[in-house]
Amino acid sequence: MTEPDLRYSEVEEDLRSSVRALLTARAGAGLWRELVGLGVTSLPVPEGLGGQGAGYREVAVVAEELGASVAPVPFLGSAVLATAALLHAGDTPEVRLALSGTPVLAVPLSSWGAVVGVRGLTGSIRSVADAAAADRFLVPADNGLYLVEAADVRVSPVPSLDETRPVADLEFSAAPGTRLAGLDAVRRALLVGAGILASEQVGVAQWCLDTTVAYVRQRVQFGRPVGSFQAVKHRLADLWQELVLARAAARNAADALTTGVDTAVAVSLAQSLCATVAVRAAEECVQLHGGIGMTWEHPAHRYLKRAKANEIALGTPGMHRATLAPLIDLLG
Amino acid sequence: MTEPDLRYSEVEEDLRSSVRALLTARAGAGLWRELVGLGVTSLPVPEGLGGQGAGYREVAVVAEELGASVAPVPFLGSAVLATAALLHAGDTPEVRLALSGTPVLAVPLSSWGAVVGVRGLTGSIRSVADAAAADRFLVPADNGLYLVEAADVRVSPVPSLDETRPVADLEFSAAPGTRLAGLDAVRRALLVGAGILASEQVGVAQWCLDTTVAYVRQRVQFGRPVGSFQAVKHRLADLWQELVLARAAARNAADALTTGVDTAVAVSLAQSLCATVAVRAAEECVQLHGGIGMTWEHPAHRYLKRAKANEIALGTPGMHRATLAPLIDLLG
Amino acid sequence: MSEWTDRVAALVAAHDPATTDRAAFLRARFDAGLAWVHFPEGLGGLAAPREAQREVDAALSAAGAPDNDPRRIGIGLGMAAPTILAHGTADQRRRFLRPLWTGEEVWCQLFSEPGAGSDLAALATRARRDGDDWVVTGQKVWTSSAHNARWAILLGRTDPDVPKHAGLTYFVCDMTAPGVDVRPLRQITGEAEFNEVFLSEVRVPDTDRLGDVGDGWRVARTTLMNERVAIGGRPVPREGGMVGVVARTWRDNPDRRTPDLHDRLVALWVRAEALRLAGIRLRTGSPGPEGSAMKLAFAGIAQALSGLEVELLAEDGLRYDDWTERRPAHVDYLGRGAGYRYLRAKGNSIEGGTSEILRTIIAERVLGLPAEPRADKDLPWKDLPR
Amino acid sequence: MSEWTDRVAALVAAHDPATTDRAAFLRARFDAGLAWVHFPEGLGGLAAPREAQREVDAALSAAGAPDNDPRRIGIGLGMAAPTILAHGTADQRRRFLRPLWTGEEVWCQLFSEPGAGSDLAALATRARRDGDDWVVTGQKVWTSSAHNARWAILLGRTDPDVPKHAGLTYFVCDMTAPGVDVRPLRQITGEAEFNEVFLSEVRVPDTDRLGDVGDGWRVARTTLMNERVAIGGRPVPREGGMVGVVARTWRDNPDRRTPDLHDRLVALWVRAEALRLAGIRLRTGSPGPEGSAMKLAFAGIAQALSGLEVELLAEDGLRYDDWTERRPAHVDYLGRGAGYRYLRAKGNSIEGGTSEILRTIIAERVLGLPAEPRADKDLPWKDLPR
Repeated sequence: MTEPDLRYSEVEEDLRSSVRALLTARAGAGLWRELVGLGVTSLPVPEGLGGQGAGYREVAVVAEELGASVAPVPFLGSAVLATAALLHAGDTPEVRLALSGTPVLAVPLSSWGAVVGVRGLTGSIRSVADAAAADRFLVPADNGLYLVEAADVRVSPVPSLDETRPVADLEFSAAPGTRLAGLDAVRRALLVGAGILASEQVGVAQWCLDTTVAYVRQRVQFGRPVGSFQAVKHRLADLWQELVLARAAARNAADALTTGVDTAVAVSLAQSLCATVAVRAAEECVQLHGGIGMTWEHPAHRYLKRAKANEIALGTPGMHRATLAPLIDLLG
Repeated sequence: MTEPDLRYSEVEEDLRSSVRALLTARAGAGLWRELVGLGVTSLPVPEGLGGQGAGYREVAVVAEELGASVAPVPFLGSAVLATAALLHAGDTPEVRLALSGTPVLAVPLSSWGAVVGVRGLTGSIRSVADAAAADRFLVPADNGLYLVEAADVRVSPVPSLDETRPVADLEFSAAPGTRLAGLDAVRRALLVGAGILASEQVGVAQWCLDTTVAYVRQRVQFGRPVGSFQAVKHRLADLWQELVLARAAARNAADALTTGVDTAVAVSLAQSLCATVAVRAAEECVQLHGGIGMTWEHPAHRYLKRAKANEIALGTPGMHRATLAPLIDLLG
Repeated sequence: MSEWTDRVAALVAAHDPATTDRAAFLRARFDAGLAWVHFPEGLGGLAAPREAQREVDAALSAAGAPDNDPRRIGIGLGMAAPTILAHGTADQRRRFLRPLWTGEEVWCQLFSEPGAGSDLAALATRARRDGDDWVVTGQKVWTSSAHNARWAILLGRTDPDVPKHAGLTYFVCDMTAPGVDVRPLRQITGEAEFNEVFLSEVRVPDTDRLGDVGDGWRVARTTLMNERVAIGGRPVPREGGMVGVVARTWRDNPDRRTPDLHDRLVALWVRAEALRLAGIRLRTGSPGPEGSAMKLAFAGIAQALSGLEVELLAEDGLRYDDWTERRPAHVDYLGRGAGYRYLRAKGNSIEGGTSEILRTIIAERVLGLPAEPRADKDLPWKDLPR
Repeated sequence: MSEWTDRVAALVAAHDPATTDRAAFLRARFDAGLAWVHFPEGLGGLAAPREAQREVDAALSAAGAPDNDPRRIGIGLGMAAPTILAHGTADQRRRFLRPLWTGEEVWCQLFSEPGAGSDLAALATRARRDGDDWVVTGQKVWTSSAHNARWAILLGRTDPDVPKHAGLTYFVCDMTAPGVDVRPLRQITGEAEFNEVFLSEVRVPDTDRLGDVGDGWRVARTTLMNERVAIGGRPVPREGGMVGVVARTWRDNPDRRTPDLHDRLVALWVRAEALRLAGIRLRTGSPGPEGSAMKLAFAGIAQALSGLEVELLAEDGLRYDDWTERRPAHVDYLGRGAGYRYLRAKGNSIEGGTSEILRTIIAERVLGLPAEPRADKDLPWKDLPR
């Protein structure tokens, strides 16, 4: 086995800088349009299909930055999940049409493993991420993946634990749709989504660590910076060490999605680790901020909610360990 | 449900003091005889059978003290496991005979749940605790529990992880034996053993915590007692907190063995917790002693080995959680 | 049967709960010394052993008597009252304790500040003497009930030129006084359980000072000790609290179970039950230092359990019950959803002493480990780094 | 093909490995500058980039050349050599480096003391000047290879009247000198991997001093830096090391598996593989501070895995392979039993920098958190509390 390349390339670092600059300058409604304009929402789409012809390594870098800013954009539901499903479906006019808009994959965000489709495009799907932003849905039905216009779907937003990635319930009553591919396209999308989500989780964790470090450096109690207390230092050192492992695993997943080598192992490996690290980082962030971290005013809670929702999204760490076990010949 | 009495009674504290005094004064070969003479090896045996007519709460206090000194005496194999099996068998001349000596229960020390007997008293049983001290063995065979003279068993001591509680392999070739009871006596013995072992584990953990606290108070590095460093303080505070929970669970198990109320839950609850706390305390003891804790000369390693062997003995914490789940209506 | 049931019978005979106004009944109960029997006579008690209260309460409850809604007035009962009893003048005790106990006057606590959380003694709210009054200016935070409260217990800095613990004085502050501005403080749950309280030149008469000038830290220790005693003090049935909620979610969702969650849930059930058993030891034994272990363990278990519940709920865990900014009278772990429980439990390791502070207390007071070298104890407060 | 294979070919042509005496071949290799190519010419190298070594080693191995058994002389190669190169005189480099590299002279390290572990700079071994010699008295500990060693690198205190870091001097000590007493130190595994070394009035000529008097701490930093670089530096295949051993035990024992152990094993497999991947990032990227994370994570994973293996083995976990007091040349994780692995792995978080020290290093040097207030840096060593 040759060693994977787990560094960030110069191109990837440039991409990170542009995304970060945009995220710093912009917030609110226009952000998604700007990201589309920058091309970062179509990175893995071949140039021939109107995309950037880059790969999942680059998508992962964008996901990291979006995680670090918990940006409320439909990147995961559309640019990751739906795009992966469409690229698997092959080059058809419907696929091209969908890629030109903001399609969203209509599965519960918690999906991993088995996907149960709606029967004859009648029925409901709960807790779909980014649904409110969709112009079209990719809908798993009993015999394949269908393209359905958003206008033909009843979308009911629900209060979401993570308001920066709201979920909604979808209802279909004999909705008109075009079959794009088999359900294997959905499985591929979930695999890609879980692999990319690991990088988002690394971004969330890194923000939490950085923000906490900055806070405890300046917060004084008992006449000393809180960050000079050894118990605090050691906890943050442990967290940083976890993040070193998580980042390696997330980079490895992004690389494996690109090369196709050992992908299933790499993705579940990364999800087993990164989801937990992000939650832990966010929980430490709230705790070590003390009271201020419990307020709505401080941004920490948005990261906590994103991290916790991400822990459920696209398979919990426990589910990914269960997926991994037979792949690495460690049967229960 | 009325609340159990989880304090140490005055009688129990007096018992603790005598055992502790003996353990401090005595070591080596004579210790077991002295313990027998003190009556602490026959506490749960009715006076009519030559015992003290006390209960398992008192046995647990002795186990705590023996744990705190990792005394190399056959208390668990004989005074706990074998005695519990014999008391279950009822009052017969053979039982009286066995109770007058140092009988040992012939099961692998790791046993929990199913007990597979030797067939017709021919075969072998591995990793039996305290076997070298036995004058008679209580041997599970396919149709019941048999009393076998030690002279009729081939006892092969093996190097043991915990040299303070050595294990040995037993071999039987059509050994002569007397049937004492059904195999339910063995199950009862394992239940009692696991419940009492929890108190031993509390004793091990308490010694490790006390010894570590004493060491870090006097060990100076960087011009300060190591115990003044906050990370060390917080870890020891966490360990102490774990020990508070473990002691409550161990006392509850000892009380339940005495009252017969909710015994199976109480025992597996205690074993789920106490085994882990003892290992953690012993590991912290070695770590916070630094280099000296890694030496043969320092006593810490004996506690580490006892704690680790105890984690396997009479069911691992994971096995006890699996036992507990259906009893508390938390099915997997 | 006993002296206590006799006394209750006499009270109920004189003031039939079925026909007596609630406040009037509670005042009568106070005057009969059956409010808190361990308090002195004339102050709602009979100087009796604290244990007798359980029998009194049971008998009153059996007789259909109203209670004083203790959850609504927890700060008054749990913190203000013991402090007033211990450090108040005879006038102050007479004035404050009766309406406090009956619930006619709600109390809140003005201690914590944005810059003084764990390090409470570093607080900056200034109290200047002006004739017979003190003039108080500063910002307090994490004040529950402030919007309903008639009175507050308040710690202020009366002398910035001495070390921090020495320059504090303890006051009772009238929450209706000019200059008191209460603003809701929204939390990560969406609720505003607490308030920020801004004090601008609030005049507090010197007669509302509790204890000596400069002796505020000692008085405050009475308050804080009573805060900590309250935790882990009540008998709880098995599966009481968070573990019961999560166990029910588990039982109700057989299709969502995984081996990973199963082992973790049983392990947490074990810890929760052991904590309950440790609580029994704590209550039946000598009071000892186990109390701080209880709070520390409680926070960790509640946080792990509520986190597990969100994971278990999967697609439902992605949802939240209600983001409305409400002002609840108390924390409603059982009535709200899993997401709320998860978020609210994060406060368990911060409020009432952070888990970090508790670990330090355990290490020093229980284990006898040496304190860290400290530079902030002897410097004048005004010279401390901030 | 390349300059390097040409040089190897020339060496092998002149000294046929099949017929040349091993030591003679190694000396010839050293003289050809192919020992460590990044060292200067004349000292076993050619002042070439360090990366070229891999090609040289591969070509020599292909030609059937003997190696210098680097595991046996690890302390010489990894710690003494870079220090002698950086701080030694021309004479010292010439005298020591050649037999060090060929393995004709084994080295050991006399740094740690019973009273100076993590706080190495507090060491007490005294070195007094006496004419052209230094007279050294003290006790060193955790010295591997001391019983085979010809030389030691030694830190001694030459001035107790200045702060601890300033009073140290670095020496080369002749292990055959009178007054050097090496005693095996038995460990919890039963083995005696290490030694205690008692030094009584050992005379060290001033010509064997490395660096200036009082500059020992700076010289020692070179040694310690090279010790830490060595950890996590080699490429490892998936399931290399402890995780592979435990995974094989798992695969060989299907009847002993439980859901609890399964989930924990997979979780640890994940951590071990992530650590391996982090090692790849570390090696291919800039050297950065990730190295200390590697050692910290390595210790934790090795300890958890070896603990799990003992649990998995159940009745076999209660046994031990061999308690004989042996003096092994190196740690044999793979050849020994599960109990040995469990016990020996406890040392991973102590030796070569405790995990506590590593966390502090990470917190301060990587995260930029403030150091704790310290009183021991500026006091004269003799006045420090002990």
